[in-house]
Amino acid sequence: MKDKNLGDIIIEIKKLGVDYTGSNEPVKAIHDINLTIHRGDFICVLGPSGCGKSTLLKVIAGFLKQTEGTFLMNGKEVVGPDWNRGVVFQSASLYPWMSVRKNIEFGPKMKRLPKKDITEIATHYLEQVNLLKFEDQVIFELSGGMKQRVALARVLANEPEVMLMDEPLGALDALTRIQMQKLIRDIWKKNHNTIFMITHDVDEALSLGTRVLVMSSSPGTIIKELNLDFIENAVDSRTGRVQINEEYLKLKEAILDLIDT
Amino acid sequence: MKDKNLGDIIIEIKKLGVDYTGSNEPVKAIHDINLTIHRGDFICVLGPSGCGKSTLLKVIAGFLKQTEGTFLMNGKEVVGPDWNRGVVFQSASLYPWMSVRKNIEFGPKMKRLPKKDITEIATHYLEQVNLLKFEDQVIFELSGGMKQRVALARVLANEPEVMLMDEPLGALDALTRIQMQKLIRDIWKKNHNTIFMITHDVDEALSLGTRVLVMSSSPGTIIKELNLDFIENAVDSRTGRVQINEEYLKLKEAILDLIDT
Amino acid sequence: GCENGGTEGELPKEVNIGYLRVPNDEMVAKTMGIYDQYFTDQGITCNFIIFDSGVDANKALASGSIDFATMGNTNGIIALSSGLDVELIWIHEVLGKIEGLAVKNGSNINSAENLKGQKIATPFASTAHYSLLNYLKEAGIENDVELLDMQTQDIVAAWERGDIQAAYSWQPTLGELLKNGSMLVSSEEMAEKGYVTANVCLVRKEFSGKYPELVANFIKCLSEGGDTYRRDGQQSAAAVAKELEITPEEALLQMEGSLWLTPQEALGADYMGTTDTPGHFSKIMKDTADFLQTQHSIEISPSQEAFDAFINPIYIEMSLEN
Amino acid sequence: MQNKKKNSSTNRLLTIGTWLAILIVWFTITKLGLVSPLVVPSPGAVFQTFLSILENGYNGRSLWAHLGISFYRLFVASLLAIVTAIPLGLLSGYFEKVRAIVDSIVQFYRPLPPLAYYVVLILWLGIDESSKITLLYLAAFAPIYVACVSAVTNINQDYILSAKSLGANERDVFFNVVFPASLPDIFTSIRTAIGMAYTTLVSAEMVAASSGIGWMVIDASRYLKSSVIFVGIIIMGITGVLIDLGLRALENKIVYWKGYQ
Amino acid sequence: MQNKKKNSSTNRLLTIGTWLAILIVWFTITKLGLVSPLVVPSPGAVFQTFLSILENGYNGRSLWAHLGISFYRLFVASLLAIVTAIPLGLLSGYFEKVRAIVDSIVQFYRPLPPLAYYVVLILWLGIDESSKITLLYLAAFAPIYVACVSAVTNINQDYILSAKSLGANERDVFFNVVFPASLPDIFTSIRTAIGMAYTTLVSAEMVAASSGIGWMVIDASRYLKSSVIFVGIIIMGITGVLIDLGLRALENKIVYWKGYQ
Ligand SMILES: Nc1ncnc2c1ncn2[C@@H]1O[C@H](COP(=O)(O)OP(=O)(O)OP(=O)(O)O)[C@@H](O)[C@H]1O
Ligand SMILES: Nc1ncnc2c1ncn2[C@@H]1O[C@H](COP(=O)(O)OP(=O)(O)OP(=O)(O)O)[C@@H](O)[C@H]1O
Ligand SMILES: [Mg+2]
Ligand SMILES: [Mg+2]
Repeated sequence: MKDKNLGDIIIEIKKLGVDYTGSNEPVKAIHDINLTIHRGDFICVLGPSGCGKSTLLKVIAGFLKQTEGTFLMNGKEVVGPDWNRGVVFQSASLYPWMSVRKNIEFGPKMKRLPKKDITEIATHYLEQVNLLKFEDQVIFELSGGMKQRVALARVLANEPEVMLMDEPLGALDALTRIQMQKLIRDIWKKNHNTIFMITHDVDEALSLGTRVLVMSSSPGTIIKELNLDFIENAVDSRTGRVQINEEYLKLKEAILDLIDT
Repeated sequence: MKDKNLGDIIIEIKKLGVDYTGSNEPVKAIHDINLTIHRGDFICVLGPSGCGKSTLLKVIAGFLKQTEGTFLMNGKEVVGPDWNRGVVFQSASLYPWMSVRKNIEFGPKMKRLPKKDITEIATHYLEQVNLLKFEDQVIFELSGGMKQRVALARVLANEPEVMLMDEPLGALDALTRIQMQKLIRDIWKKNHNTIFMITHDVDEALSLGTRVLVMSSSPGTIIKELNLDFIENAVDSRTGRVQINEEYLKLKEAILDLIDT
Repeated sequence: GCENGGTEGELPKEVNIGYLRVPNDEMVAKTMGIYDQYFTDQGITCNFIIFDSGVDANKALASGSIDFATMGNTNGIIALSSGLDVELIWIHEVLGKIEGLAVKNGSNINSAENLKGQKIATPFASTAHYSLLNYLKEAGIENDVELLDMQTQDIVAAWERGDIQAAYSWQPTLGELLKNGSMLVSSEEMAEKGYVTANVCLVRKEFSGKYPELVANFIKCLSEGGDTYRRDGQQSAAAVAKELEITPEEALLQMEGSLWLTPQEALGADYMGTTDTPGHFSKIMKDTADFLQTQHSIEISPSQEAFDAFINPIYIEMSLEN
Repeated sequence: MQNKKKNSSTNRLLTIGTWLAILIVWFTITKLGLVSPLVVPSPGAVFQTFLSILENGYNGRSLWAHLGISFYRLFVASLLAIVTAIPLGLLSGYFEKVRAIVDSIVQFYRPLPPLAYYVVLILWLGIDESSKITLLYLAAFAPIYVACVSAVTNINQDYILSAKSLGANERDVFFNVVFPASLPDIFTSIRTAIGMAYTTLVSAEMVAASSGIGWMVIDASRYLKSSVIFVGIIIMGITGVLIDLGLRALENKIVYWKGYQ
Repeated sequence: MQNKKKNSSTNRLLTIGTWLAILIVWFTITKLGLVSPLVVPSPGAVFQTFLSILENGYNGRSLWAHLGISFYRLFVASLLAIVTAIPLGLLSGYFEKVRAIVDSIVQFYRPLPPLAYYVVLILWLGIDESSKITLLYLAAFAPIYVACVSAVTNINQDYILSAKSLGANERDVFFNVVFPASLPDIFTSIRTAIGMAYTTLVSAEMVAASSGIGWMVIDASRYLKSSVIFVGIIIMGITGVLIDLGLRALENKIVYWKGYQ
């Protein structure tokens, strides 16, 4: 673990909980969540299925209102989704009626930026995700990995303060996944984004996150936090694969034991 | 690698190739495949996306006719799908209009077994996949892992000579996946099935297969075959996780290098 | 009434009779139970089927669904012209004031001249349509008006709304129109000019060939209905009024608006004539047919001989024999 | 979230308010004599007429007899359509050759206005129930047939393939897989079909009828009994909605797995 | 696979064969005089009539004028339905309150047979084009409205959420996401709607018309001109199929992404 100098606090979550009131009795999805997100953090969240990872992300995104506790962004209450917190879903949820470029230009357009800036921003991020060649393609002709790259560029183009990702690579095959991890890692290193990412792959969390949160279910809450630096040091930069060492293996085993109960 | 005594030959594939003739020019999906499957083999197939893994499986299942080469099962040509080769798909493709038990009884019923036998067989395999408690449940109320267990039991109930699986665990989260791997491993050890399984997860292939085939794309063919015994020896039986050692790590790196080109 | 009681096994189980909802001899016969004594008492069920006009009755004849049908003579011509295997056996009534061209009060239409540029509604293919066309032709304005094809109920609706100022229709809707309108011309006047229209009765030849006595009996029913009316108009009006859902007074008024024939009159030279000498009605039908042909309403106008054969008075003669 | 319940009761109030408003407007304009009672009869008159028809019937037949005969026609026609269109549609979907023969005929007659071919039907079949029922039957046939064809062609191919791998022959597949898998679509189409037949009811009862709720409206319009027309329309509207509700309940019961395929 | 092309040409032959067979049967039964020409006119007579109508028109109007006026009615009504039903339907789908007001009214009138309320329309609007067009309009309105509501309520929630996260306000979401996302369903419903209006054409032209292809059939049936009825039906069948083909082509062009959502 490294001693790192923390960035400014962007998000502060205290004693946060969410109850779902469906047709039946209320379901306590998450409970007593305490979390502070600093600028530049790459947070990876692990936990068994149904432990409330997505619920937490939805609250941060502004899609869902917490039923208890406080959630402040830059010291202010959040009332709904806005462009400060960009979201990447597992299924890319790109707009099939727009070309690749139009999808990426969507955010800047909604911000009513001048036409010239919109084009420039889109071009810049198309380059960053290596899709400039495909800018005029329709969405449904892209492969799964390409779609996630567009989704990533779409959020990046908005330059949000925090990027939220809910299992963004969950639907990709192992190889594409490793390539995408490398891409995300490179972008994070270059742009110094703040990222909050849910994953179910321990290797992914370990190889990307500067902070790994482990959640347990019933009640869904954070039971462990790890500060890591594999993302910066222990990566084989040619292939983008994490160099596995003793420390890594021990950590992985520990996390698996933690979840698997 | 171990020196193993091979079972009888069940399937013999020689110089097999498949061309897809779509609306455009024909696509050569696989080419010059040579493969012999022995009774008791647990074959895992790895390869980049689109290299023709599913195509090969479809030919073996009888869903697709090869355009060149020969494919014999027990010395005879295969004319179409039949119960000797059971298939598990990535999406479980269970029948939602049937209960868990009815799904599992489907195969034996199609074979016109006596009612008593059908019930017995279903109960036996329901037990084997730990779903006896859920036998009357409807399919859409099951979790992803449970669905795949039903799909597995459905194929097992037919006691086919070969089980073919196309990324059966691809849609599951990491933890459920490890549990399912343990289940498949246990069943294989107990029933001595012959399994041909496609996966995109190198760890999965290494921890399950007695033989791992690596395919390359364009043309899709087998470029490497490994004989392994991690499944029998190097498994931490309590958690069902593979005990990682130097040999394992070296093999994994080698395979990743092989695919990633 | 039936003489060949010995051959009852050959009698049909039921006869199907298509009728119009107008106050005529058939309606009297139906509502006063006259059919019972000739048909029902012999074990033959009479099915009465209402038609709005001869149009649907012709289709029903074509498909063999009905044996007898009442309709305007224009529809009789259509039946003959399109090759239906039927014959005309009776004239229910010669249309008089029961049909007419109504114009709305306050529309300032007082003569044929004033109709220029107006919309005039009438049910196409009806006797009213025929009379209207001839009226317009006589006045020389057939190309200066717009004719609208409307069923009688729609005519009243359009009239009430003020969409149309003139319509050629028949009772009972004509009465509705005349509540705030006046009659410019009636079919009675048109008949005087030679454009006779009538409601006639058709029978399928397949039926009449098999059961000529029944057809004669059918005519007996009709003529008895006519006799009843002539004997006591009030009583008949009261009987039909109930079925027509109008007052007996209205019914009587409407009944008086047309000319009902006795069998003897029907066999006269002015109408159907006898089996040996065809009457004038055949000529009227031919003229009407020729006119309809010039209107392209029918493709071929049958020959005079065809009409002579079509109008078959033999059953009236039979009905008078015993 | 918590407002769901409150929302739905506001909405119910809004719906009730809408109908109340319609009633009030109706009442006011007739009360003030803004329009002739022939054009819009007063609510009171319509209600009076309803009571009188309920008590005395219409044209010598009770209201129940009119409704009864209409529903008899509707029921027989729909039943005939169901038992013929489902097998024909499924066969058409499953066997291309059957489709090549049947499809173009259905596609040709489907857009035809029923009144256009009603004339021909009367010439062919007469004025009895048979032509009326045939008209309704033809209106109901096409939607079911078309839905069956598309249901079968869109069927999840894995369902069929896995059935074959489990030992099912063509017959088994047809009855045990194709049919149940198409059921949800078939059910939706039955609702459409009965709706279509219901819409055609007045046309069918327009010629040579003297009974039926549709005939009642036609007959009333012949004599400009506006209040009877309104009674008829309101009864038809309500029964139409009730029929659909009933079918929907049946649907939820029989094809409970709908939406989970 | 390789037989696809051969299959589709056999199928085309089968379809052509079917129609030829129908033609031959038709020809034979009329030639042999098995049925009266009134009930089934001979193909020759129908063709003769067609030529004569083509040359001389019908009732003093050319065939093109009849077709023209019918299509004018159809076109105006459909256009009105499109421009009113789409916004109302989308709003109803998006805002529960609008739905609470509008939905029950549409649900009430939707199952009503057009002929039942046509009388009322005539009383209200008169006998001119307006009542005819309103009748067709009402027939076309309901399918589009219902489809819009269901399209919006079934919209992928991620589309809306991600738009909001990209900075879109409610208005942006409605025009940039809800509308295009509903377009494929809207298009299907427009096809249904025009079909419904087409089906109602004869009813509309039954009253107070003396032009239109529907009126031609009605008028011909009055004079028992079977061959004209057949000509009318065949023309309507063919134009009905052509309209649908045209709309389908338009659909493929405009909502090319259909099926990829
Ligand atoms: N809309 C909802 N209404 C009611 N309960 C819900 C709703 N969404 C989620 N839940 C419940 O809340 C709990 C947490 O769900 P959530 O989706 O946040 O889990 P998760 O950790 O994201 O799971 P996964 O790894 O499977 O995505 C679960 O028990 C789930 O059943
Ligand atoms: N029905 C088809 N028609 C034409 N080409 C096809 C068809 N199915 C597959 N292909 C092509 O054949 C090649 C092999 O496809 P296949 O599905 O067997 O690959 P795969 O190894 O299973 O890929 P994945 O890992 O993504 O499942 C691909 O290039 C694919 O585009
Ligand atoms: Mg989740
Ligand atoms: Mg595959």
